Amino acid sequence: MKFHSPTSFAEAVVLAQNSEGVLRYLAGGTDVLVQMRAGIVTPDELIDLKKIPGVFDITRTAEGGWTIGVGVSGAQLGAHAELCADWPGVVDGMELVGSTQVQGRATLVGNLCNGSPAADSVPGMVAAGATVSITGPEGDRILAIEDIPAGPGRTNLTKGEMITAINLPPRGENGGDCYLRFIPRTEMDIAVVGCAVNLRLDGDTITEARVSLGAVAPTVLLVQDAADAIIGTTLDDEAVANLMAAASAACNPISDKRGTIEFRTDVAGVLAKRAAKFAYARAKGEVIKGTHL
Amino acid sequence: MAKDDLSTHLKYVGTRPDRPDGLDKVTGRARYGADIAAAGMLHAAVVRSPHAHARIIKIDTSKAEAVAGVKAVVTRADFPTGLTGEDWNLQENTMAGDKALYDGHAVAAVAATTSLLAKEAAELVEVEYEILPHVTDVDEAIKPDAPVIREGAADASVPEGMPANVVKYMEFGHGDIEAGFAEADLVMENTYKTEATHQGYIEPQACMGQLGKDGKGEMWVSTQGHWYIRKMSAAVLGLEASQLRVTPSEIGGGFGGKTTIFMEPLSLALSKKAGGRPVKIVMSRAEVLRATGPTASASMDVKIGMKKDGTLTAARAEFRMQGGAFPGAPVDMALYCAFAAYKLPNVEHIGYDVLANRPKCAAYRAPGSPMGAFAAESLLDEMCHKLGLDPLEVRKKNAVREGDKSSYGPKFGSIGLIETLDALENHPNMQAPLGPNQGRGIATGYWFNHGGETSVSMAISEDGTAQVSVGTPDIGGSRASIALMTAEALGIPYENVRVNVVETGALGVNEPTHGSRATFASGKAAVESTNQAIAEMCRRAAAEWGIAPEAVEWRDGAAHPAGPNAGDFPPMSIQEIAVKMGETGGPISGHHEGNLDGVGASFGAHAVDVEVDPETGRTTILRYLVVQDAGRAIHPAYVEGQYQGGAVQGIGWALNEEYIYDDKGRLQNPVFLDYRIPVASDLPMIDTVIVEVPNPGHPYGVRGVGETGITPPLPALANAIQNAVGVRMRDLPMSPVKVLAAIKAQNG
Amino acid sequence: MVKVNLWSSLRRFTEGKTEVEVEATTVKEMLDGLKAAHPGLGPILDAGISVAIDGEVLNGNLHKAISSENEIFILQRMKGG
Amino acid sequence: MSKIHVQTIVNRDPVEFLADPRETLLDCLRDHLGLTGSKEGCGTGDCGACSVTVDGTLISSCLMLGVEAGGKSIETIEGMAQGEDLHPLQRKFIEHAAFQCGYCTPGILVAAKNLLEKNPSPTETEVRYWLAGNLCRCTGYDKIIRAVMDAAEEMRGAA
Repeated sequence: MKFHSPTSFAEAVVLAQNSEGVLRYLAGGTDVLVQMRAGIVTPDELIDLKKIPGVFDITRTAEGGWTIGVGVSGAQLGAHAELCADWPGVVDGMELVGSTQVQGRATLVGNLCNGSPAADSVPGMVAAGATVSITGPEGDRILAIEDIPAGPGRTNLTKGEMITAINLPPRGENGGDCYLRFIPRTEMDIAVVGCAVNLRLDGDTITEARVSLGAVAPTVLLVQDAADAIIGTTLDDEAVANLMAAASAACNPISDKRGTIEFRTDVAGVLAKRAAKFAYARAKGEVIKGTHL
Repeated sequence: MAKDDLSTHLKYVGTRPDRPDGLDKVTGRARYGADIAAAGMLHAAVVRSPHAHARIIKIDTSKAEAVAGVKAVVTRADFPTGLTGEDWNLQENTMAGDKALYDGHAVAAVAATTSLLAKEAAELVEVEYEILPHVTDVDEAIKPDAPVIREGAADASVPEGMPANVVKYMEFGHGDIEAGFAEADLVMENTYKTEATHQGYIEPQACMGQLGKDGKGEMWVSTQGHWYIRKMSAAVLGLEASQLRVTPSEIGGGFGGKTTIFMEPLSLALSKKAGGRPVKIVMSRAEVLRATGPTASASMDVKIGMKKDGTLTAARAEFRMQGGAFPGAPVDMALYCAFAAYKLPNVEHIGYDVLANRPKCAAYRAPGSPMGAFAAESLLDEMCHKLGLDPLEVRKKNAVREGDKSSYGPKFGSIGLIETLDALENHPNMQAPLGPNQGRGIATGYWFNHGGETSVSMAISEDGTAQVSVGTPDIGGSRASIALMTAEALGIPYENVRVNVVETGALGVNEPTHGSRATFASGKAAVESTNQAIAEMCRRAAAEWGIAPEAVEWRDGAAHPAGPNAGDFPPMSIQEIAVKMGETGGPISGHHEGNLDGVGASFGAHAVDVEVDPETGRTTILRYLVVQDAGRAIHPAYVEGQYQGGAVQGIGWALNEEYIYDDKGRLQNPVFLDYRIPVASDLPMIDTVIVEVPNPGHPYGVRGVGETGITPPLPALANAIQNAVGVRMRDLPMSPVKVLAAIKAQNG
Repeated sequence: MVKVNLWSSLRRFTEGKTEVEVEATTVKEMLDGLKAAHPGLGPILDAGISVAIDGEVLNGNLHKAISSENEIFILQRMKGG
Repeated sequence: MSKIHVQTIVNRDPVEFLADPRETLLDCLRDHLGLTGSKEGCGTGDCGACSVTVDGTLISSCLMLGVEAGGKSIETIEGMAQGEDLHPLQRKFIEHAAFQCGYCTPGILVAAKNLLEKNPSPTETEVRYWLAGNLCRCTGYDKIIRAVMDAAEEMRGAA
């Protein structure tokens, strides 16, 4: 196995383009090392992105959004007060990945590029309307988060392409988001179902909403019907019922060792309801802390 | 001295001093199985079958052997032939012969200069398999047309005509079962299932073995019992046991799973082939879960007859268990324990030990008892519901007392079930208010405990301190409890006693730290040894004073004249005697060995409050209470630790732990990510009450406390869930997926 | 004479009896007596069993003295975790 | 396969070793530096027995490559006591009988120390969630949590 530590993305792109055999990038490494250990993947080349200047930065953009480097760990995100205030759902999603120890290393980009439909940080980013900046042999491009995963374990990045940063839009006024997941224990499990809701209010009425579901389809879903069920409402009982029905209807899950089709479909609705209520309260200005709501 | 008088005179027993090995274990200094290194040491990797059941057509090791740095490759061809009985089972499990019998069964092993190299070489071993039909579920395996795992494996207990995978069969009971049911006002019968669980010790199996051409060898190993490792390894490899010296490392948990061999003999076989270089083998977590002993899975029919007032009239249990591809599922113990808490005039038990394509089961904390309790204590609770009776009152009404005939036959000696149930009833947790979707469940549990083969030596040092050599590895503080008892007997400070766990060359045979026996058996033998040393010190004092040895008594760490008639001498302290022992006859020591009797059984009762989320099926534990009869708690903090740890293992078994096989018979969850043992945030504090009904068979009243605690959580949680949301779970684990499905079914 | 209680499925080796009497003063004599009187029990007893004497379950202890005063049960071999 | 020379700081001392790029930091600590206090329980970041801090951040050393350690400052269980003086957490773990087999103990101590450095007054719930990635199979966690809370209280008093 060859180990590379490029000091610029340009250098990394050249290394990636010229790589032979199985290539893996090392951001936090918390997925790659597990796969190596289990013998699922034995990379021929490993490119460590953490020596590239700026990859550990969290910066406020001119528009009021955020740019997050590819090396930023969950622990770093959680410690960033302003980011947490803007996008608690996104940060919570990331902080639910693995243990405190995993948080010390795991990154948003790694969680995204691992391509798991159950990735905890992805629904929050999708609901937030986040994008990724990509560089590659053909130049730079920007893609929506939901366009990165191509299926379990696969992404839409081409050979030599890599993500250079995550971009979160400005939070703006009267907005709130929340990510909830269901696991059998209280910690340390892969999501059986995950749901993120991001919304904006005008008075008591929801004017914008994005609802995203994890672990209920081959990729994380952005569910327009679920958003439509609550837009224009005050999240009254009828809207909640419609939201639950729309979330469950969007599910196309499998039965596996972690959950059944029926369970995932039912609980998707339940989580959508609960996440929407917390997002609504946050949009109202309530401070609701915690990833175990 | 009567036991009650004894307790008032105890100075050290019952206190909570720092454990002697505490410092080593908080500084990282303690050496566990994988922490060893030796000059010239090689590292091994094991090739394992990816198939649940397959004939091994051919193994080609040539490519692996050709790798530079590879020093040895072994297969079953390197083992002696002609073994029988359990020795053959152990050999067959250590390394597959004609067939791979489960996913993860070892088929070859490689030793190389580094572990990375060993793993690479292992991948070059080519094994040609003919895949055979497999079966992993016990109810499937017992069907007449199930794939046959091994022809002719049944023992003499199995009558003609039973399905081929039944390898052991038993019936026992007493009274007239049909008359008993006829007498009842309510008879109920249900089927209960438990899935296999793993002991889940955090330290994977690890050892370093060295064996020369002359048949002399050594092993360093993480084990509950190094004499067992010696005997089994010697048997599997055809060695002389005494030529193999086995030293136990510190052990990172065992819970029964480290009472037998898995890969340990491979280190010796590889070493011998590699010119006697030491070979280290460290299992990965996936290897531990796929190929070391989990417990059995069970399918259990239970039928109980009860009168309107709660009196039990009859009970019947028919249990089927698979313990992997070898005999040994603890169906017998499960049946013995199922109804042990209750007086039963009429009872019948039937048991089947069934082979399946799974790893060979190993003991796991009160082997069998949790399954039996889940079935019996669940049905008992269902019947209390039906008759509108208080489940605690019904248990007290039927509870066994000393002298009662047990459900499994013999009468009980001294036991403390009633005292335990009373203590449970009086605990404040039983009065805590419960809200919506919350429920309380109680259940009892039983374990026999065990004495077993034990050999202990102790010696007085020149400065009047004492050292004790025991053969039971310290897993949960037994050095501390044995030191406390020795200090008590000698009348010297706890800090002046050092307890050492010694290797196989230093003592006679010791059974492992199993059967809740370390504090009972090694402790009892340490006290007997100490009494010998005390007798000798009294003799030395008597000689100094010129009086008869019988006129000297020992108390407070000194020899005293036994009374005014014995003479007027100032006490002679242990230090005074010890400092000149070289001139008064030489070393002063004591030794005791035997197959120790006097064992006292331990009953426990648990109460758990849960809240069930009716929308997700998730069970949250609000409070948990363990009450158990310890006989006497020597070091109460470690007794509480056994109660708490046992309870939480039972909680894991009840709620989330399970072996999940796919349709090819491959284990789907051989990682801690998906083999879900409880984590810190899953739990509240675990409240404990230590009941002390002293065991007359032990000098300080010890019963042994290690195992009973794992048993009650399984039924207690099922009972609590029913009280919370009305659904009765009869199939473990009671995972959210299953509980939600049950809630939905109930709601129509 | 000691009275020995067997588990009931062993009655197919003992002409239907689950309680049998043998002449014995030790556990070993009892087991030998059982095998002599009921040869079908041999493989079962040799495979490993425990003996409960007055409620205490023991492995081994072949030379332990027993008498007609004792309550004796043959049980499956005890194991522990 | 060529090895990479790594220079780093472990427990405040400069060290160097040659690492195969496939070796984890845990492998390097144990096999190249003889620091066997950090344990492997799973190799997949699920058990926490290999917990160390790298530049003050708590990580699982089985999920970091040894070759990534260059230029970092690593703290392991072996660096927790100052000479013979135990850290309050170490003392409290002995006093509370907060371990049985002791195998998970080094990782839990390292993780708990990191928690108390960040949050000197954690609630029971905060301690439980912080330590959720440190599996213990012996104790049921009760005495571990009590020991951490008690150590925190003592350290607050001493501060």
